[in-house]
Amino acid sequence: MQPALLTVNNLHVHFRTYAGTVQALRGVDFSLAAGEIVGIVGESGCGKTVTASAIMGIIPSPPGQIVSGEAWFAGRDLLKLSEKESRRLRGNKLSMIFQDPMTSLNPVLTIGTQLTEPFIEHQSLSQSEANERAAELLKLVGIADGATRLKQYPHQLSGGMRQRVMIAMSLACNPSLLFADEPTTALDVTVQAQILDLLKRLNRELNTTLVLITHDLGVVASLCQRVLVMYAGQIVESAPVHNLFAEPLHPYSLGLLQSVPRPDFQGKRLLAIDGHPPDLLIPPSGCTFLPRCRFAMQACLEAPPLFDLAENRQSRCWLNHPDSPHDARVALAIGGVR
Amino acid sequence: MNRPLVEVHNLSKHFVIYRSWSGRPLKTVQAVDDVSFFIMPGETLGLVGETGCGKSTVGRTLVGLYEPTAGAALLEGRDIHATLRSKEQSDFRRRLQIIFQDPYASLDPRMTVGDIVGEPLDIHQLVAPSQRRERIQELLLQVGLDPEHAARYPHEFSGGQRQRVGIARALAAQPDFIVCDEPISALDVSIQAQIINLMQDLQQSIGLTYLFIAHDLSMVRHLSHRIAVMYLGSLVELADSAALFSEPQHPYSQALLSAIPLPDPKVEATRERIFMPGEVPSPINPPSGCRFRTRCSHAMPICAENTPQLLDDGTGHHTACHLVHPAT
Amino acid sequence: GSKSGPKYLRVSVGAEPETLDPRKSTGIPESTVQAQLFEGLTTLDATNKPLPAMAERWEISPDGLRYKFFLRPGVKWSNGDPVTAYDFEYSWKTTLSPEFGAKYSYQLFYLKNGEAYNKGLTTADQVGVKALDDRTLEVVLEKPTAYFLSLTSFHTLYPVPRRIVEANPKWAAEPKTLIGNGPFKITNWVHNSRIELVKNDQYWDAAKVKMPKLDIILTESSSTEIAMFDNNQIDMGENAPPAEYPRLKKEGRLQISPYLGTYFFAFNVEKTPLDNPKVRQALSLAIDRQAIITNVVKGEQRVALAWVPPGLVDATPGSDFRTIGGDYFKDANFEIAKKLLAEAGYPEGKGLPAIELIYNTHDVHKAIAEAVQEMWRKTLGVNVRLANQEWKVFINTRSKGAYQIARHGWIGDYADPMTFLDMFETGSGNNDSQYKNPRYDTLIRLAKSTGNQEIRMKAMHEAERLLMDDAVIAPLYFYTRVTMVKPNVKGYHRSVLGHVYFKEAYLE
Amino acid sequence: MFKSIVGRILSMLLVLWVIITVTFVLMHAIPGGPFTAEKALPEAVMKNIEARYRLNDPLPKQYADYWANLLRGDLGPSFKYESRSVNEIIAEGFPVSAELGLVAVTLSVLIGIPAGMAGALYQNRWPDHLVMLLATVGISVPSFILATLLIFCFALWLRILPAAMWGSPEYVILPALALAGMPTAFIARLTRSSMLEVLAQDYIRTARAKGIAPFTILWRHALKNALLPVVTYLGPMIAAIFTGSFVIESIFAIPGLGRHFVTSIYNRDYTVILGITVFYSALLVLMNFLVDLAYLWLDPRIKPEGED
Amino acid sequence: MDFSPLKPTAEMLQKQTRPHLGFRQDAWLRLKKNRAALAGLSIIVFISLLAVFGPMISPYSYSDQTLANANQPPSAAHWFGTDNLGRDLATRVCYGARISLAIGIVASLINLGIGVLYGGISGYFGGRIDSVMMRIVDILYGIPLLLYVILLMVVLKPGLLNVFIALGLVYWLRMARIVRAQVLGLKELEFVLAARVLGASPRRLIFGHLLPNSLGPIIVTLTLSIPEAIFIEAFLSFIGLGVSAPMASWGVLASEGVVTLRSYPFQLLWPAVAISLTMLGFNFLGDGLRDALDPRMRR
Ligand SMILES: Nc1ncnc2c1ncn2[C@@H]1O[C@H](COP(=O)(O)OP(=O)(O)OP(=O)(O)O)[C@@H](O)[C@H]1O
Ligand SMILES: Nc1ncnc2c1ncn2[C@@H]1O[C@H](COP(=O)(O)OP(=O)(O)OP(=O)(O)O)[C@@H](O)[C@H]1O
Ligand SMILES: [Mg+2]
Ligand SMILES: [Mg+2]
Repeated sequence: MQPALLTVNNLHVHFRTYAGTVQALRGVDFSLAAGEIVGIVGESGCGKTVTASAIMGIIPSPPGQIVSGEAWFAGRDLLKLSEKESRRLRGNKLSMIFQDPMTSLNPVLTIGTQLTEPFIEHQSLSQSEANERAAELLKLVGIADGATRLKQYPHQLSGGMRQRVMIAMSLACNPSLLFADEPTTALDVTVQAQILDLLKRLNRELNTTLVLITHDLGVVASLCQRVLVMYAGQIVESAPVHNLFAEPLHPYSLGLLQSVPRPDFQGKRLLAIDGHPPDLLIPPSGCTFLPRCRFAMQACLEAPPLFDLAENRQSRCWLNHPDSPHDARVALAIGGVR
Repeated sequence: MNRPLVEVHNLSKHFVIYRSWSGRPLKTVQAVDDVSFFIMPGETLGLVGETGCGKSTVGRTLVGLYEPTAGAALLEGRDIHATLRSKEQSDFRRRLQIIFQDPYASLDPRMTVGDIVGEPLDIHQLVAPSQRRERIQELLLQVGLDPEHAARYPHEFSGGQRQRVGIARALAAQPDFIVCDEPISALDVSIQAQIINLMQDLQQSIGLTYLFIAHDLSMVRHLSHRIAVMYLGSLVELADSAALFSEPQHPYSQALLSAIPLPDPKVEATRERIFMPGEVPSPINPPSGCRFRTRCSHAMPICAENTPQLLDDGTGHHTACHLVHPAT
Repeated sequence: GSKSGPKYLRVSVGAEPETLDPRKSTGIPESTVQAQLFEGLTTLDATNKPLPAMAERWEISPDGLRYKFFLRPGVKWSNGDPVTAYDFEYSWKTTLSPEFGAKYSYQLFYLKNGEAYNKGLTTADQVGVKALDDRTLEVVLEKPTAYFLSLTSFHTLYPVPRRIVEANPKWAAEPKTLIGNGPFKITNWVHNSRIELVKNDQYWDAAKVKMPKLDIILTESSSTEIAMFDNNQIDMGENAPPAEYPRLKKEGRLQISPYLGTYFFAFNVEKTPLDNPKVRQALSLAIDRQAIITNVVKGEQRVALAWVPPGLVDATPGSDFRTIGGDYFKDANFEIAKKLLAEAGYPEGKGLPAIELIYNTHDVHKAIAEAVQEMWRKTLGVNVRLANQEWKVFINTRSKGAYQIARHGWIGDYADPMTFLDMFETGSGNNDSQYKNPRYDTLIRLAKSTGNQEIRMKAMHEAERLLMDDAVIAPLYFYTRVTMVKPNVKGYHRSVLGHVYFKEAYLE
Repeated sequence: MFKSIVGRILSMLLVLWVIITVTFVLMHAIPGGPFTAEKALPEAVMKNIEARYRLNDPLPKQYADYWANLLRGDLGPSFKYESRSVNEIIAEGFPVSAELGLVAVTLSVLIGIPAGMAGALYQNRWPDHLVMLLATVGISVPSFILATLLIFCFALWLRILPAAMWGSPEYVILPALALAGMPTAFIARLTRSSMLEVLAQDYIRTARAKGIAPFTILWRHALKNALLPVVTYLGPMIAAIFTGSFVIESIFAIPGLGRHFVTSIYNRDYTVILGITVFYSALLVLMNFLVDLAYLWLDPRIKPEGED
Repeated sequence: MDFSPLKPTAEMLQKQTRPHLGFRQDAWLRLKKNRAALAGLSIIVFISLLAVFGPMISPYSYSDQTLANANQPPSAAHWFGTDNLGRDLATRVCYGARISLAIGIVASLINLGIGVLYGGISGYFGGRIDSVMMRIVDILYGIPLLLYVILLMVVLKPGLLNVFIALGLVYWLRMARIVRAQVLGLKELEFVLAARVLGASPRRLIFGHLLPNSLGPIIVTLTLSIPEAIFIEAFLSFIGLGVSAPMASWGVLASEGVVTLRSYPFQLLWPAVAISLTMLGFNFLGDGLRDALDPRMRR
């Protein structure tokens, strides 16, 4: 195990809206080793993007506000850096691929302008050098005819192309920590495979630490070493990828795994988790998953702690309490067996 | 009912990206080139293909957002574009809906989610004003959103939540035909499951018809009755979904299927993918003949000269490949 | 201005001249510049007496119809050419020619056949002006005209250099070709900005010209002028805003001189209720003129209780037409005014419909109108509505007689009461009051047809009385010329007609 | 990038034709003519003058003659200023007005846009409040008051600048400031407002994630998006300011074209009215054309005018 | 710890429902929370009250003259001093507010009613319609304003109505162009396409989507248009349109004050302060409104 590259402790992020304060993150803790590939999965709206943005220092403020927490990176707390210091890291050591490629690209600037910017900003390349590098990057992410594409505007590209442009942009300066927020949602599987290969290569060759936020458990399975499962602004389970798929220790993780369509399910209903996550304006005091949980217990009316189970295995569920009912734990374990 | 709900005849859509001073096109993107297919009522046609191959363009053309460069698209035998152009019925509009690929950009930042979802209700007066609020909440619930969210604005939502708002809006219009342009890719699997279940329920109960564009082939397979595979603006294969998955005929389809990641780390660690050599060509100057030939390991001389036609092998399995249907 | 300026005079004369060709011009800025560039047969002294200028002397026939002018020997154009009688003849005849279309051609209608020629009824050689030789000009008049001599000092009757003009019809547009015979010559003209004059060494009286250069600033804005004056960018200006008079006066930088003009309100005698002379009289008497002068116009104007302004000689030399004529009524005679209005059938203004008073837009006119409106309301209970109009619309409305009361002002063209009195002749183009009185017409005709000053003056006094008794107009004040000028500017003089002569000006 | 640049030019010519025709009709419809004066001219004299300027021709003929001359590039003689042609008046006045206008526009852009950017960057903090307060005052103080105050302060009180006239560069300062006041304020407000809109967009977050400095973000990523309304405003504004402001040129006694704009109408100087209107309209139409072109550059999603 | 099974109950899922606020209610709420906007609103209300009641309480009328008292500096008898005819400036400024505020309001209505609508339609429909509509704007821009103002003055009787008509003819051109530009940029955005697919009518698209998203420039342009209109009125009254003397708007008072600035600066000061104060009010309100109407801008 390599030393931790990033350690996040007790991260709380709130959004002040006129309707009230949205508690988007309610105590997120995790750490990343250098060169690790970690997946974050979880219900949409559970705070994956906010986690990454908070660490990147780009929470829109107002309305966003980092209420508490620390994020140690290379000996410094990212959350306490001055704007200038954190700017030097951003796009350079730290980088992020955004989820929403259309709105994340400036519609009035050409792909080229946007893609060359990190080179010019952080590596002081000339425009023509930067252009060359940008075209190379485009090729790397599988976009042909780079010279023409660089001159085009975002709206002239297909969704997948924009996404690849975003990826190319974030790779520009060979970051040591890369948040990839659903980097391949708009890509077809062949290109996705290509991109995943690219990310893997980057990880292998440059020892880039990769945080992959995704819904595609297939992608997680093919790429990640470790997985964090988030729910309602907290990390509810953390496990090496094999263990998670084999035996999830949180009912929500189980639900996720079971929702994936299988060949033998063709035409039948998928196993969805009923109900919806809690309103983060007024999060419930107990376990946030309780209303949707098959295994609900009286104890769940109280918020469960994060149980440290084995090396790299944690779960925020009372079922992991030594005193919890055995049959429920078995049911959870069986449910996890595919 | 044997008549297709949607028919597409030789549809092409080219975008001009550079023009001369006199307005003459200098550079065009052949986003969609001579595509034909049909969809029966109550059917789901999956549309898959490489990114940038023109899937969204097909979808957007079908709902009238783009005027086709050539060819036509019909809804119940009526030319969609001619009808829309005639400003005839807004009802015709209502029947054709699309779920946009890009969730955020397609939501008006100044409208609450409730109003966004309620907009089709208002436009087509689908519910009595007294019922409006209830209906909105019902729709939000259906797509797995908290009805409380109706008072919030799009920017306050996560990517997946936004996507669901878009879905709720499309459903609110009570359409006959929905183009689903990657409706679920931004959603986590459990919500994906919810949405897919919802789509299937609706199809069963009110006979909705879908054009389902997605990259997640297992989802496509799960939902679609037939699947069309596109490559660089043209259809290369169209078959029943079982048939396509069990015996893909076109080399591109084969490569595509082999690349599906599976949610199982053990399998993932060992599997083989079909490797496609060469570079992805650009639709700005596509290769002659078969457009896939530059990356096809079976390419033959004829592939550069003749454009293969999409031909039926007799079982309803259409393929456009000289290997499968040797030119005579 | 404590800072001293340059050694020449910088003076603002108003707007950009329309033209510097003396035959064509009509306005004050033009004639002011021309008065430095040109010189007529005569020139007016401070008391408006014609003095010899280009003409060394002249002979007048006993019937007053024939004049013979003898040009001063050696007078030259600024380019050195001699000024000849032929230049005068040419100049006057072109001015009269119909094709030339000069606006002030009527200033030469006194010449025999002048009007007929201008109307195209006869030819140029029939016109009563002829150069007998280089130095002798013979002029024949249509009718005896007592003030003809003083007319020859007017810019329309200046000579133009025939040789130059015939060669280049646009001669007056360019400083290079604009040749004159006055004390100064033009060296530069930046349109809408400035005109530069320098001393003309060819001028016959050059010895008296002390100013090496005149910088004439062109601006129509009074606030610009006062700012430039206060900022020591000009030494003299004609258009200070009245609000600044008290201050300038206190600083000793204000000069007030008489000006041949009357400010008045014209009543439209054809419109009810102004067709009733009593109403008009009442209105006229209800104005407190002195209050307006002291508080609004502030230029030490004289209360006008008659029509013809002071400054014009009567029959006997040295006498003044105004002094002899006297005042016709009393200023601010409120009691009589009320009585008259009651007699007219509107006691305390009751039953009198609202009357409209129009004026052209200008802050002074507006203030006067507002003040008068309030006076009429207060003393007579008359309800007056004010309406302002853009200048040419206003003139149009007024001359068509489409008004009830209109602000008016009249500046004399020449130094004789006739320049005021013939205005109210029936059918006169300037009779905006639509006044028609056969007796008045007879008197004017009589005065115009005789050279006998006694008869003339008597007829004109009589006519003025008629005008005043009928209260065709309500005179307000006699104009003055208010100049802001630095105390060190000396030696210039101005005529009652408003022209300034810088010939002998100097800086102390 | 236009469907037809030729079509656009034709439509611009059509616009000019309409403007000329309407102006021609209007100016003959209003009371008073070029030779209406306080002292009415005798009828015969008036006739001679009208004959000399061909004002006695029937209006349609005058109109036709005007066009015949216009097509030859001849705008005719001035009625008011003897022996000066409208061509000369424009040729002399325009360079002066344009020089002043250029300085004023440059000032208002160079001050207004950065001020607006500062306002947006420091939204609701003191630089923003300061900028907006100044801008509000700037908007509510029209040029003639500003001009008077400037003269008062710099010429009469401090005595460091001339109060009026035209010539060396120091004469440009006050009128340019007076002229620039209102546009600067307006541009600052427009910039701030659209900038704020842009700063709320996702792509600004992307730029921040790239580690771009706030100012660079504003400059490179936000400005172009925010410039649309500013450019729209600038088009007609430049046409108007370059052809001169009546108020400013009168107050500062500047020999520009602007003074003729209004005085020619007061004078009923028909040819000058038409000539200046033609000149100004041509410039205006051209500027609006350039503005439309600028849209295409500012926002590539906008389709060229006339294309659908 | 009690690990006995628990059935998720309805009340566990139940949440207290907050009222569903529409866009307008929400905006109003936020406007109320915006201090600057409220300050702006209070200024405007204050000035309006002065306009309505000021002349009533004042011991002088706007036309009462005391010539001997002309040009008095501010004093106890005349708080704002007197003008060149000895009229009470305070009363005249209050009275002028009636005219100038009316002008401001009408100018805003014209800008909103004609300009915004015209620009919205032109930008939305684009193509040929846009070309024609914009060429009409060019034409109106090109014809000298003064000409038709003089014509109006001749044709109509003087009065405030004519000022409104004169403004109505041309006083929306800039707004139209600015709105059009905004709409041109917006209409290609996906959310507009989305509404189109829903079958939204052009009216709905323009009023429901395009214009609300152009609010920033609209409000800024509007707040500029008000003082400009106030001074245009002064210019029009110079030509002879507008209210007749001795009534005077702020614009007229200010124009007259400029002339006497040297000797009686207070005569310019008061109308100028009144105008600036009003503008400050409108600007605060405008900015507050803009912020309130943009959900993304909070606090
Ligand atoms: N600007 C904001 N104002 C208010 N609430 C916000 C804002 N941004 C995010 N949120 C809330 O924060 C929560 C977390 O959002 P986040 O974007 O991190 O979700 P996510 O896990 O990335 O989901 P997805 O997978 O759908 O992208 C959501 O419930 C969202 O409503
Ligand atoms: N408005 C446009 N102008 C120019 N080119 C365009 C435009 N829209 C799309 N294109 C081009 O058309 C091609 C097809 O785009 P389309 O969006 O249909 O792809 P797609 O199949 O939906 O891809 P993805 O899966 O990545 O969304 C691409 O090459 C794209 O660059
Ligand atoms: Mg997210
Ligand atoms: Mg797509």
